[in-house]
Amino acid sequence: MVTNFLLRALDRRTAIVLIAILGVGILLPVLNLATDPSSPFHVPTYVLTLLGKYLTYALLALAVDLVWGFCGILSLGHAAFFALGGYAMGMYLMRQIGDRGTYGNPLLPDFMVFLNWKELPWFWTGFDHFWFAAILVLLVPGILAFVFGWFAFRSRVTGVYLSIITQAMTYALLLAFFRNDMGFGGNNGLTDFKEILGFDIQADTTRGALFFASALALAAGFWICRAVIASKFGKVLVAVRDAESRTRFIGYRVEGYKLLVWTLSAMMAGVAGALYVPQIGIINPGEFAPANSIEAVIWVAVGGRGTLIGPIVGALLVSFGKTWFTSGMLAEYWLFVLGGLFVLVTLFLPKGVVGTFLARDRKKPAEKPIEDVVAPGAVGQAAE
Amino acid sequence: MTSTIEPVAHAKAKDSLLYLDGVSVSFDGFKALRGLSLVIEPGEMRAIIGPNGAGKTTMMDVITGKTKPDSGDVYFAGDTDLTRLDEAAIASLGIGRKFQKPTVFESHTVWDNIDLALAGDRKPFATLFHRTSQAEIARVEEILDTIRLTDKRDWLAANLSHGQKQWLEIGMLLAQEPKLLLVDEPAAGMTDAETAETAILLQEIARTKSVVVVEHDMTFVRDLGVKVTVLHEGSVLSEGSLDAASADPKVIEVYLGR
Amino acid sequence: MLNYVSRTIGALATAAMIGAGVTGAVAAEETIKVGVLHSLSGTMAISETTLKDTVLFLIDEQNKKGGVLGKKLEAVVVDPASNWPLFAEKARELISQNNVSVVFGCWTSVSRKSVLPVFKELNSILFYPVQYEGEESERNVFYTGAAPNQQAIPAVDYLMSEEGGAVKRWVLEGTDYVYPRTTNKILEAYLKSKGVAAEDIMVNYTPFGFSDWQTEVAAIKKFGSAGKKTAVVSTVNGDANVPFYKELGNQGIKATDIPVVAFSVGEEELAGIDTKPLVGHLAAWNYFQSVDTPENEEFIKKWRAFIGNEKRTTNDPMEATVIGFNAWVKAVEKAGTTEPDAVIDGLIGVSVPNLTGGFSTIMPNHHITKPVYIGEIQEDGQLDVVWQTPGLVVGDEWSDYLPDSKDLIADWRAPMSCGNFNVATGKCGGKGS
Amino acid sequence: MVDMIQRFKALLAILALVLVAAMPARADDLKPLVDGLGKNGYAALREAIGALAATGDPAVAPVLQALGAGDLYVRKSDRAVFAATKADGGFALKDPLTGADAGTAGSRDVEKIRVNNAVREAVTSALGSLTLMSADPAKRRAAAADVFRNSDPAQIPLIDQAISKETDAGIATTLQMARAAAVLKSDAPDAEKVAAIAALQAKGGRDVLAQLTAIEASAPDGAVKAAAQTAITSIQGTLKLWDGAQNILYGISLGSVLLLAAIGLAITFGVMGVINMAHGEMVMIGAYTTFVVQELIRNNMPWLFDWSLAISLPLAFLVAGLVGVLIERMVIRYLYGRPLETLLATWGVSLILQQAVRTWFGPNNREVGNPSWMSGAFELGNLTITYNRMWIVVFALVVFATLMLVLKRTPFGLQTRAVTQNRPMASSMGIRTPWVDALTFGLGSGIAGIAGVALSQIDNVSPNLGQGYIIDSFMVVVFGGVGNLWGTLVGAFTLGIANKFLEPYAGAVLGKILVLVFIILFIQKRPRGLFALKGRAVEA
Repeated sequence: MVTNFLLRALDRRTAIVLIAILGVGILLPVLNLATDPSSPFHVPTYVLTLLGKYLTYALLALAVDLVWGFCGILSLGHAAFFALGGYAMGMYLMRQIGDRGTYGNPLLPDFMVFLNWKELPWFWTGFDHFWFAAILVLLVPGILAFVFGWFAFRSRVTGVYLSIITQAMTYALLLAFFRNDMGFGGNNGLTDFKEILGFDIQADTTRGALFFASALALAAGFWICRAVIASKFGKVLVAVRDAESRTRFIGYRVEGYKLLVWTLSAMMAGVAGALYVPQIGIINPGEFAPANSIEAVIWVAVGGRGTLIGPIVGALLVSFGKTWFTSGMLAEYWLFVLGGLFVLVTLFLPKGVVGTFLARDRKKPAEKPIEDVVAPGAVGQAAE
Repeated sequence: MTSTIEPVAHAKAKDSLLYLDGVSVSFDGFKALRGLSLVIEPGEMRAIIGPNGAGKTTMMDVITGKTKPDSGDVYFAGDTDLTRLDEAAIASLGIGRKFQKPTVFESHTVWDNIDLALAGDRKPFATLFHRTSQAEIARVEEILDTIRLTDKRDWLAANLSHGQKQWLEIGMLLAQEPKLLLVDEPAAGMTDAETAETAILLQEIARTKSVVVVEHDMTFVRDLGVKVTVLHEGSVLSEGSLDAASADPKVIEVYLGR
Repeated sequence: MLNYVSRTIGALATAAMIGAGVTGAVAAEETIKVGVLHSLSGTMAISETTLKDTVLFLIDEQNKKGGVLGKKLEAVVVDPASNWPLFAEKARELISQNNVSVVFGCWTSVSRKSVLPVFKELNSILFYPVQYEGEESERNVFYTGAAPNQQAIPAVDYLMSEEGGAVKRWVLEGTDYVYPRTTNKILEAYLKSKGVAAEDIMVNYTPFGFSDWQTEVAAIKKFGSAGKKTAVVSTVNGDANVPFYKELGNQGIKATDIPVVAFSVGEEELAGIDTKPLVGHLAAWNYFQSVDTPENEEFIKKWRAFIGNEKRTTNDPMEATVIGFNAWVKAVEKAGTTEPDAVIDGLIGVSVPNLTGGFSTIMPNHHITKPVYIGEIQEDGQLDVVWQTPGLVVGDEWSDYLPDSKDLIADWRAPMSCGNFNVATGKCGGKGS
Repeated sequence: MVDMIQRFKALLAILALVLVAAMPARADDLKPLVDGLGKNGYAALREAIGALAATGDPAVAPVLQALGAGDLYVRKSDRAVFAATKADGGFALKDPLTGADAGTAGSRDVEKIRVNNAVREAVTSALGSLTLMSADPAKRRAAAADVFRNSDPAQIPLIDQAISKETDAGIATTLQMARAAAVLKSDAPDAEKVAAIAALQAKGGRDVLAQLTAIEASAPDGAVKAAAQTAITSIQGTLKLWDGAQNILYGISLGSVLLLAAIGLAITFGVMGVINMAHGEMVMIGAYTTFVVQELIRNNMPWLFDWSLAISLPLAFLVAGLVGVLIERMVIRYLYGRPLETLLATWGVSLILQQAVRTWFGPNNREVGNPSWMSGAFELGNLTITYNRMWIVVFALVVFATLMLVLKRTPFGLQTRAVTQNRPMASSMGIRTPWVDALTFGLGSGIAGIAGVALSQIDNVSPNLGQGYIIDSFMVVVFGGVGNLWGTLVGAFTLGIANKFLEPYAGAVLGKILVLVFIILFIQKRPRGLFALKGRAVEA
């Protein structure tokens, strides 16, 4: 059933995107490892880690787009799921340090040692095993999303209200993880990782593998999203986005649909976070900041919500802009640029870069089904 | 379930398709419905008229589960208490609703609109792995034919004209295969020709289903030629044929008296 | 269809190329590049922008003197935007793309923790100019700010002394992050070792940017009304200080009743407060703008001329930056190269004048020697020194008052070359047993 | 050491008593004593202060005051002590006793006499005994309070003398208390001490508690210890009740801050439906306006300082309002009906405004002072009420009431409500809806601006100011119910009080988390807030 579900979505276009993502995922690490630094084809490690980070951002953007672009749920709290996935991975990486921490304590991570913790809190058990952490990477964001969504969607909290309480959720988590008493390392978070699955985390080969894993996750995410959107389920999502009460009146229990896609999206964000952490080398409560969630939404808006390519393009473009602008003397202007980008995109490119691109390709009234593009006006309606 | 009142209600509601008794709804002190009672028989078509604020839309909201009444009974098909169900459950029971302003899924194609409304398993996982069967395709085509939109099947619903959207919405209702249709001002904003055709379409539908039509347009109501209920300030003012109702002095006073 | 996909990929590829190209351009070799890694936007800009300016000022001064090794210094400024992971990314960019010889940067501990692996992996040098919780000594990092024993412990000593008020009861008030947590752990152990009873110590934490201090200040008042002389040791961070002090002033907690000694409040922070009600509250640092020495006077004059503001304050992290910068220059000139390994080895033992009339020396544990000053807040927002340590204090990276670190020492000279050598077991790597 | 000081103080007080009646010594005799202040070391300094106080000569008071203020300097060449003020290139010297000009000195020729808290305390104590019989009742009151705080047994005769001369009942009571407290520390018979404890218990309060706890801890078992214990329990019981009241008060104060921050948002978000993420920056603009006004006043007309807030209010309203109108005209008007997109666009605007302020004013905090009428606190029973918090509560309520009046009673308010309820209808009735939109948004922003004036009194004035309030503001509006100003009022105070009751038990962080979780759950129960509008109009 699942195979069928996936294969059905594998049209030519999807296949090309998948091949492209995987191609980049293989090519860049190979160019990094196999070419000499002096070669014009050499990809420096710096670029590889940077792009690896972008890929995880792209996956997060895809997750945001799945709920916002296709179901009209504007989440201002997706960074929470991203960060929770990151923490699950970070906890595994912390356990891998073993007795190589600064205090050489075989049992406790450094931050617990100098705060005089005597034993490992119960919720750290199991993180010695990769499989356990991998499951929790999916489960923790998934369960949080499920519980949160179960309450929120059943009570029909929608639109702006939902956005604001998702923000409250991530803000509450931010404050909670800041607390040193919680046992997650407080403001410093988790850092000083050494190994993942026995491989040196700083080795170029490991970086290459992580880069490929990120590309693979992005491709898988893209494929799953594509399959979801192409199914009847996906059509119901768009129906919910466009006219929620109409969908109810033809007999769909909307909360179930929202809950399922919301949970799926949270799990995707969790995976993104889990891949982000080993490449960045640190996870701390700052990742829960409401501003991070809003930035993820911006990626989607810039790229084009309601298209699956859009969020990927948006995440890459904005992140690249950020990297470029925060170097050198332009630094002071970065916030002007980012702020201006938000304003201009909402005003002049409501469909985002990719959305506008696609709309230009199809000027005349559509003669064939269009699943990818949001009709003008539809989104506004979905908002309330 | 075994309170003392319910059996009585059941007894009265037993033979009807839709049974409303003493339904009251208020919003912040404003009483939208006050003790409204209404019975629709199986296979009946009923027109509901009344001035603005008479409570027509609120009545529809109560029946379809959007609004919970403060007091009163609402039963469907004899013994199903609608006040305990949500919109989706009520829709699955076989009550379809058409809004005053045509509401279709604008970014879906005409085909998908009908396909979504098609009776079937509406659980999320079922739709996720759903594969459209030949029977379903045939059924959609049949409905497209009925609502005269076969040639526009691949159009986005957003690009349809107002009248076409009305029809598409009716088509979606048909696809739901309801036992009872609630239709809110189906002729609003239509040309005369479209209005007449809509009346014919509704009559066709009414052959197999019960239909409640809320309408302002008296010509249209006359075209339908069915029993009429006049609402005023949240309760029934008069009931009977259109001619009888319009002869009712209370109705005349409400409509012309001020 | 294919069309737009290929176009998208094209765009991506171009972006990647530009990314690689812009930052990967090989530096022209006639300058020595110096990285500046301080937040210029976001919440930390408030503190860190000044340090960026300080480095630019020092580079300017150095170039006027002819640069280093006959080459001009060139600043490479990046903005990690108060975003900790971005610190790591920017550090990597500075070292591997811009080929800087040294980096001056970071303020918060978490930003330092974030960049640490990068400096270790790419073997470069970071000068960290802010007081911090200690419990760290890395080969690639030089800590020119105060360790707890260069700030917290002398301050408590002073308050316990007769002339400091003979304080018997202590409130440890901090922001909930690692620096206050560790400092308070150390202080608690220290106070207990001095015979202070557990019930005479109150510890409380508040979040970052906390602004409603009514309850906390009332609790301090209450704690202070137990008939013993009480003092507050404040490790409250950043923005939260202004509302804290405003509330203290308004609730009438005078320094003569319950003095507050702060480790994160300097001239810069006080510039945002009306200090009249705060006169007599204390701060412990290794430098105050008010320290009356010719070196300091000259520094302030030049700094103000450089920044073009006759009222611009100076503060302790700035002095730490100055010391770090001058030490690096000296070590590079001694080594005759900017090669990190040579400079790292050469830095140990380098002694440069500080701004308070003495010398600061880089010790084998990569911390430095500093005098400790206790200052009282004056009406004009300056801190007047009321007490100072008789000599220089060596920064102690591993606190003697924490059970797990009391056996550890750091010595980066050969043959030990270890940041966490356990004297009890004689092993490097911190292993206690 | 402590003992020695005690004994020394006793000696001083006796000397003071003896000398009070004696003829004032001449300035020449005092001069060596004043120069004694120039000796090195705090202990020596305190001794010198004691010697000066022992003269009992009122002429000494200004010298001690100058010392306390840190204005005394020693000339390095002859160790003579002067009151010095900064003059160009050096210092202008004055004789501290007579105030006569004593020439100038270079900045390296003189050395400031270092004053620390212990010295300052000695100064206050000395001044207290010197001014206990001053003609000025305010000075006497302060002196009496100082004497109470020091509660030095050696001062009992002095206090007795002061009591006998005191005419002001309030000061006399304080002196009685001071005497009781001093008696407790003396070696008076137990009966007298028990009576003193009873007197102190009757006064109650935290400072008495402090005195009693110290006595209780040091007294040997017996009547005194028992009496002290009972008194402590009784006072603690009373204080516990007061603590509850204090929490409510703190809650109201926090609530008023939340109300101020949220009330502008209640208009732009609640009434107009615009999710204005730049709302916090409007508050920030108001605060910076206050800074600019105060800066101008400081530099040009310092006597106006106490009026600075009154002047800032209209200006902040105008500046923030104008920025609001600009934002509405340039961005928001294109986005009506797309609330989630206004969220994104205004977030962008907020980033731009933050960075603009950072670029103009620098990233550092800016000093905004409290005018004198907003400084300090007063006691109400055992409650400490700070003036700035009290005025902010009053101010928040006034702003709220004014806004209510504007919306309910003015033509503009009528038009606003008309436009927000039914735009096409309002427009067809001749209301210029674009203007009403712009002005309403301007009103909301302007109110945020004047909130900024108030918040500048308790918080940092920095580019990050607004960010600290934005989430809380949204919580208040959503919790209270969108579109209902009363809801905002009740919401703000409820959250404020809830927060302050949680804080002592859960701590500030956990308290805040609990409040957030509560709001999240509450929204599930009542998706449209506390004071939700029901009915079709809302859902249409």
